[in-house]
Amino acid sequence: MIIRRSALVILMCLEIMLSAANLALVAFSRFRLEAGLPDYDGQMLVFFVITVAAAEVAVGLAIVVALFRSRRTIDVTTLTSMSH
Amino acid sequence: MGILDILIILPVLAAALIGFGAPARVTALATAGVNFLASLYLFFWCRGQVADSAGYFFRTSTPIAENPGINWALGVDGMALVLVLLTTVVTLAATLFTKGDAKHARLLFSSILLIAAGALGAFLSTDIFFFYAFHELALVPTFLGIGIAGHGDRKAAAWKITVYLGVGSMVLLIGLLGLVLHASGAGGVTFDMVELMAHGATLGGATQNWIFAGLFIGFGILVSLFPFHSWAAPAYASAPTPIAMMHAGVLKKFGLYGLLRLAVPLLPQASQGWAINLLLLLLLGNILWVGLITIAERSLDTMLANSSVMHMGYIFLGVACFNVVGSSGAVLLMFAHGISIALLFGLCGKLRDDVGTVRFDMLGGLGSVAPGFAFVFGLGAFASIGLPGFANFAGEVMVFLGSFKDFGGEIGRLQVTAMLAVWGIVISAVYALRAYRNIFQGEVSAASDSRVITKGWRFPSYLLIAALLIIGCFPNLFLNLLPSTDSAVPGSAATASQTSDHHGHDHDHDGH
Amino acid sequence: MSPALLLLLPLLSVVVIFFGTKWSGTLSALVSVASVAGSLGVTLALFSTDSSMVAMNWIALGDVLQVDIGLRWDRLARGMMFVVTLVGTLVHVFSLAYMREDEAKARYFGCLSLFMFSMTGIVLADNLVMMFIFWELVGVSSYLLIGHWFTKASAADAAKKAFITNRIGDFGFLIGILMLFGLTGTVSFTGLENWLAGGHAGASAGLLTAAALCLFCGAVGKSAQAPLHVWLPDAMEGPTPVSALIHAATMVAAGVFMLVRVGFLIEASETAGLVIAWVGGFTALLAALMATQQDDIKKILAYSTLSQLGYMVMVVGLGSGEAAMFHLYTHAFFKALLFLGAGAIIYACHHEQNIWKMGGLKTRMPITFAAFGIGTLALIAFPFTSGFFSKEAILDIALHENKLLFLIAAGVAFLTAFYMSRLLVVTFLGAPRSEHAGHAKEVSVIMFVPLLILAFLSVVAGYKPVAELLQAQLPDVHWNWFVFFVSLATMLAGAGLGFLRYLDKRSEPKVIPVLANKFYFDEAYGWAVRNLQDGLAWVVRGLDALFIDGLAVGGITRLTEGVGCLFRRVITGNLQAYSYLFGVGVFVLIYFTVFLR
Amino acid sequence: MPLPLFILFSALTLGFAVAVIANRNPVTAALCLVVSFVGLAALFIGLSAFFIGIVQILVYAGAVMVLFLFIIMLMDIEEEERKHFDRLRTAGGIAVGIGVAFLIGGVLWDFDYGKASLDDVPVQFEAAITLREADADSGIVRSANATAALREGRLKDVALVGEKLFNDYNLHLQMIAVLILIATIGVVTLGKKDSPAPDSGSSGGDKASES
Amino acid sequence: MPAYILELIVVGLGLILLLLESFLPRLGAKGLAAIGSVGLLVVLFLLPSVTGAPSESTGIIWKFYSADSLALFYKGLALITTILVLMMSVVYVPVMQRYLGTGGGVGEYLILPVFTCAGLMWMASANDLTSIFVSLEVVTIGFYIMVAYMRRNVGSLEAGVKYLILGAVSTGFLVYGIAFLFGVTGQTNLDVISTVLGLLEGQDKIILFSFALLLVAFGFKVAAVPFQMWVPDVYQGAPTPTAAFLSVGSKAAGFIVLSRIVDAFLGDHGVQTGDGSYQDQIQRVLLVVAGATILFGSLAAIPQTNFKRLMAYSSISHAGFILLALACAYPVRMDMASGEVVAFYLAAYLPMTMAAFFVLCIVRSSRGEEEISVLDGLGKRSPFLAFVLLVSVMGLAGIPLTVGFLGKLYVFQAALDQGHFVLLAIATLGAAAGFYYYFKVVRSMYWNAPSDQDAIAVGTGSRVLLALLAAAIIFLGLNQGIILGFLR
Repeated sequence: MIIRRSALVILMCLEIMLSAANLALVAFSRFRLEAGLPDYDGQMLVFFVITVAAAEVAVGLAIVVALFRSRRTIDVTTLTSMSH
Repeated sequence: MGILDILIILPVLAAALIGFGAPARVTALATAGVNFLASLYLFFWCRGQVADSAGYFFRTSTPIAENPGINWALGVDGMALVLVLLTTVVTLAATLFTKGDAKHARLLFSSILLIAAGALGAFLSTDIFFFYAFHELALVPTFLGIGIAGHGDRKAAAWKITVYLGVGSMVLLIGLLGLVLHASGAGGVTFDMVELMAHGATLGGATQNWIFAGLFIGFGILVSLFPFHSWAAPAYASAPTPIAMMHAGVLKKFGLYGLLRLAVPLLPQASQGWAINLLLLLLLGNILWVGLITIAERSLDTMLANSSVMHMGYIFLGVACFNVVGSSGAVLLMFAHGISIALLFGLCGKLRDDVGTVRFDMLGGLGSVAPGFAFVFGLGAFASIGLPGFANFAGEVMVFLGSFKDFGGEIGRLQVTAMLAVWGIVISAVYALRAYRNIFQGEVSAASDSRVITKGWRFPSYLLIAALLIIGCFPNLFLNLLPSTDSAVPGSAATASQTSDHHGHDHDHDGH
Repeated sequence: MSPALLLLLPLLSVVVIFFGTKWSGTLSALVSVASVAGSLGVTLALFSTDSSMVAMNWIALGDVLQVDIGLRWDRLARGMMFVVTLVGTLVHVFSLAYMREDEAKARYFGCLSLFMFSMTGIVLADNLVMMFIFWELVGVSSYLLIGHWFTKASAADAAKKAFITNRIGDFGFLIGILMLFGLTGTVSFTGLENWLAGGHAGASAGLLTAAALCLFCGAVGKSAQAPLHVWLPDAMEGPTPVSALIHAATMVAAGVFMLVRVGFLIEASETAGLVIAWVGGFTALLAALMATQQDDIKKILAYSTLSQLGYMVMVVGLGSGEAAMFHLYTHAFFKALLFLGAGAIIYACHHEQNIWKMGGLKTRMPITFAAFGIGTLALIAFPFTSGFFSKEAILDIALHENKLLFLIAAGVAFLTAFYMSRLLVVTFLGAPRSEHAGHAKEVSVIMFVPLLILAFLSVVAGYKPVAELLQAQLPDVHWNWFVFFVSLATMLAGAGLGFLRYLDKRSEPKVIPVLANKFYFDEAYGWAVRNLQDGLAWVVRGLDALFIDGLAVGGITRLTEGVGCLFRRVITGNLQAYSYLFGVGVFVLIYFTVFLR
Repeated sequence: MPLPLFILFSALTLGFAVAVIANRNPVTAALCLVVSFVGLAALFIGLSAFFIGIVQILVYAGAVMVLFLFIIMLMDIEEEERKHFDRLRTAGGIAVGIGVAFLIGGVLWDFDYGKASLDDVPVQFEAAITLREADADSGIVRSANATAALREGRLKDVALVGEKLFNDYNLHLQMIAVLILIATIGVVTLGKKDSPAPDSGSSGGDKASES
Repeated sequence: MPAYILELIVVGLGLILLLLESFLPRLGAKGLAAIGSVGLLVVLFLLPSVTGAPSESTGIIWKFYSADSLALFYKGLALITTILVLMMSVVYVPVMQRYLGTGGGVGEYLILPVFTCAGLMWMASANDLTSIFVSLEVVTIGFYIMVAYMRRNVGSLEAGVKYLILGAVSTGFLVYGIAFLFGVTGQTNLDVISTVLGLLEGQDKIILFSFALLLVAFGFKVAAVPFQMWVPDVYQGAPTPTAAFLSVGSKAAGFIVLSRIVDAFLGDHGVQTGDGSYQDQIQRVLLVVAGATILFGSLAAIPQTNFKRLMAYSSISHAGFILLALACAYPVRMDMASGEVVAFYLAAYLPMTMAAFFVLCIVRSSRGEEEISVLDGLGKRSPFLAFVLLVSVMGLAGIPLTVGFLGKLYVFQAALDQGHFVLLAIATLGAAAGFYYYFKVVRSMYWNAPSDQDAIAVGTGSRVLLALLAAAIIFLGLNQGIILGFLR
């Protein structure tokens, strides 16, 4: 995420981060038994994470598109119009 | 709505009125006059009263918030009364000195009134919260006044004074908060001074030290104690006349009042140990170091500014004696110095407006051009260097006597400091006379012979000189208001040793 | 008719002049003369009674501090008061004429009355603080009077110099008072005396000497003794009657008066007495030497006053206040006479003060010459004049107490005779050396009447009955042939030598530079003031601006500014830099929380 | 879930995740991401979270990736040219990545969760059933076939998740609904094309690109 | 009636507005804003009458939704902030027009705050990890859009991208933190977690790790030092109402959740006992972050010339002060718990910042750029605006008799109480620096000559609102009983 210059790839990396978190959640929910069954609270959160990630990507792409329209580039390093 | 409330609220209302377009000078004059009369009435009324247990003549208190206990408590005792009189007199003089059609007239008059209100509020309120708040209220118009209506490099000066006093009041806030928190005893956090005074002495040594350090440095900065004095000269040099008069004359006394009222009585152990040596050293710096700087000054206003910083040294000496003679001397000196420095700044302002310059090398021989003006300035100058017959001398001599009171034969640190401080009267004589010589005597210089000093300065100067003379010749008017016995005096060694039973309540164990 | 009236009269006249007759010179002159004459009358009326009362309580701080304006009317005060008021009246009358055409006459007479008020205050004071108050008031009034013609730069500087030197003296005086107050807890003379009598002297001898010396330091400032004498010659800038009143009879004598007032203290510590005596002696010698080479008539008289004062201080140091006071009375008369005479001469020669431009006035101004002659004789202790008796007493005491001082005293007597005769010869005998002197004519009646009265007094004052009348306590000195012989010999030798050397010489035969410009004292002090004080002040101002202003305050602002810019540079606006810093922040935070315990 | 399979799938996920970052062409990056998600879904199923595995593939691999590809096509973004391979930034990035990984490792190193592997956390079907009978009458809606499946020893994941989701977490559903509504409004407004009005600050009034 | 109904009402209001906007185009921005604020006012009045969790709390909902006094207080804050933002947006519309081109979409800009307000209210009462996450996401997504709203203004888009990417990263860390916390305790409800944490021993490392991750997420939200890089750019780029909303709304919400989490972690282990337990470590971390934030915020603000960036840095330094209050968990001598001090400071912070941004809105809409120099000679041009800005700046600087001073007073008192002297020194330095850069604004208003002479038209509505805000700053400053009353 720090390395790449294109906004799109950065969004992809974000997806990876979130899915990694999902994996951890599912793992923990599986390993913890509650009332005999795997603890579904964790999995609830996974659902919400997935929906939120989707929404985030949608909004992200919308912004990237708008950016592309007005700046012709999605290269993150050029976004330095406001400094100091 | 006691007389005390009127004293404070009236100027604020007037300032607001001026803000909204009322004729500036007339309202200001009316308010200052009413305030002056009210303070006189209060003065005579209090002389008839006997002070209640904590030394107050008259106290009102309306609670604002219960925990932490903040209440709009006003109370006046000897010391506060003297300073209230000082404030009202200087305010009246400042209003009279400012011409109605001066540039930024409205701003000047409203800031005079606001500073007066702030000072009165600070002196009268016995609640630390309002004590601090009113002082800040008084500072803001000073900054704006200097910044907008000043002259010379006013921006830089205003800038420096704002940040400097800002930091000073911040440090003071920490000290006050520490004091309130640690000294408010069982009954929950309270800002009320009288109650704090009761519990004050019982604080542990360590806590006392850092609280006293906070207060000492905070008040030191506000009063331009030696290492923190560099803001005073540029500020007063570029301040408009009324603001300089009000700030040097009145606001600077806030720090000393605070020290005498809060720091010394509440923290006897701390103020006896390391603090006293530091205080002595610093006040010597004030008198000798700043004194020498005053001699090297080349223009009247910076010289006056530095001389006011130097005279602070004497008042600190009075505080440092920790006995009734010294502290009453300090109060008297506060009053006297306030009035004399206000008079001199007023005249210096008049000089700057009419003759156009206050630099020594450009002036000369004004005595023959404006004899009356020269005479009054002479009186002011002599008063400020402590000529007997004026209140300054009465204060100074009491401070010196206080520092030598029953010193038991061997010359201690206090006595050595006092001796060096006495050399200050020579230094002040040198710079005052040198100024008088350059401006009024000798052959008439080009700048001063053409212009004639316009009128308008006579009445306020006579008012101030009369005040100085009356108190100079009859200092007892004030002295019998102040606590006269050693034990009652704030912070004297006597209080620390025996229980402060003078306050007459169930203070069971000893404070030492 | 209490002594308080003495204090009130001059104050009244000051107030009347200041408020009322400011605009008319003559009226204010009359008011001030009336007031001084009035106080003379009151002094005479109260001549016999002994009383002390408290006029007003100045500072009352419960039991801790009690300072009040008290009046003590005893033998010493009566004598001094008589001298002050008498000489005061004569000077007032004299200056009526002398200042007739001066434009600021009202202010002049106002200041004169202020001076009389403060002088009376010193004489009547019954405690040290009150004395200090009037001490400073006298300083101020002398400042105003010396600087009367303040448009003249030299007069203004002289006034400033006088006041500051006095102030240095007051510095010592105040410390003395403080020490005494610290020791004894009281400031009034009676209190001090009983404290001393109460046998505490042993306990703090060292401190007592120090206090006495400090008080003496005040006297040095006021009576212009050795180190602080530089202001007196310059004080001649003021009008001559002022010099006569202040720098001959009253103000400079105040120092001696104070020493006598606290005489009991000086006895208590003999080291202090010795120091005082030596300072007195040394001043007398120094002043006499300088007087021999001066050209300005008033400066010569000023130095002679200095040397006579040296005498008085020496005698006080040696322990006998009475001799000092006796000499003070006699000296007041003939010195005032000499000054007024000089004033008349100057007035006649159109404000010419240099003796080498005068000459041959014997014939032109016979009466002044006669009065001046009598004054000179009294000064050089011509036998059976008042000066002779008082100087005799001093020499006698000096002989008993300290041989070396006796020699110095004798030397001074010789020198006094020498320069006075030089003065007399050059001004009055020989041919007039300038046309001013040429057509000088006798002064008006108002001016030479006081001269005559003083002349009469300066002869008569020495004898016992008159002295008794003047309340002077005659020192119990018995006739001593050796002393008589020594003083006679020195007097004749000095006068003769002076007469021979200066008979009709056109200019100073032999100029001794060292003496001419006053042992370079002025230059030394000027250098000291310039370099030490102003230089140090300039350095301190520089340091202050550099360190406190620049370093401390400026430093902090620059530091915060710098850090602010540093932070600002971090935020470049580049997203990747942000995410990088974000990552580093995360790393640091986690590391800190989890691992650093 | 046998160990070799676990290793295969985790290697698959990690490898392709690194591939996403490594290669230049966004299209290939997107495809690698798809493969990584498939690996991840397999891991989920291994953890007997069947429903989530399926959703993972459907939502992530399907919808999100398609969206990415669509956007890439729309803006025909050329390959990121290798102008200058900024050493500092990549080095920094890698360093931070490794650092955080080390930290996580350090933390997890002595984090004994008590349960070595999956099989010592068997799903106790009997306990689950008994519990469900116990509070059967307490008015909580239970899905019938979920209980039936439990009896036969099968974990009917979808029903159980549904039951929990709509029983306990309905507040969050409402929130998620609002969230998605906001997202749609946002995308619509941001995505609006506007006629060629002169926009300030950007590179002049070129006509908007038609899609 | 139960508390969660409030959020539903707000969402309903949002939907109605949406419909109105599409079907009654002539209503225009002013109409929409009017209806919106009226609706929100109604909800505000309903607020006190709402009941918390019923005693028998059978309903499962109360596991996720707490309605204690603190939550209700923050809901009030959120509502007031949104109303003010709506008003501001109305004034800001002409500027928006310039950047939205003919595509329109101004209407939505007024509706989004309503939905975000619902999100904020949910956040205020979220005491369960999942509900925290979801409500946080509702708010952040709302802000992503609002920040990047002016799609034609390059600054706004840029800010949007930055905010989105860094926001997403922080959400990633949030989920990761929640995962670990869930892993350790097995619970998602904060109160249950705090009890479980008390029992666990030996797991300190993992607990601290999860707390660190959560702190990263909320550090970003609240703009604490390691994660405050985005603040200046986003505040400058985003439209002013959004910047105001961000600085007050999201910061307040971030702080309430953070204070809830810190309470959960610290449990009743208030005073720093120094026995090396993880609670001490948490407090130490908070102190360090707070100190760094105050320092950075105040020092970096000194050389600023752009008014919005100045406000950004000042919001960082204020965040530092609040973190300091948070770090002194249970002040002994004060009867106010640290949560209440935080709430009070935020309540004090609200009117001041809002007034400042509002004035900037009005000035900017007539002049264009936002440099401090735009305020030159404001004193002469429109004395009323200048006075309001003076009062708000005095409040921000903490001059006595203003509510800002009281806020700082309590923070100082709490810090003094716990004896954190180093922090006190840093706080004093921060406050003093505050004097400096706030005075710069006053200086430019009153001392510099106005660049152009035209007086600024101030609509009656905004004039009343500004007067109200200024009065609030001073009035609340005089007697703080009011805010405390609400808090109790």
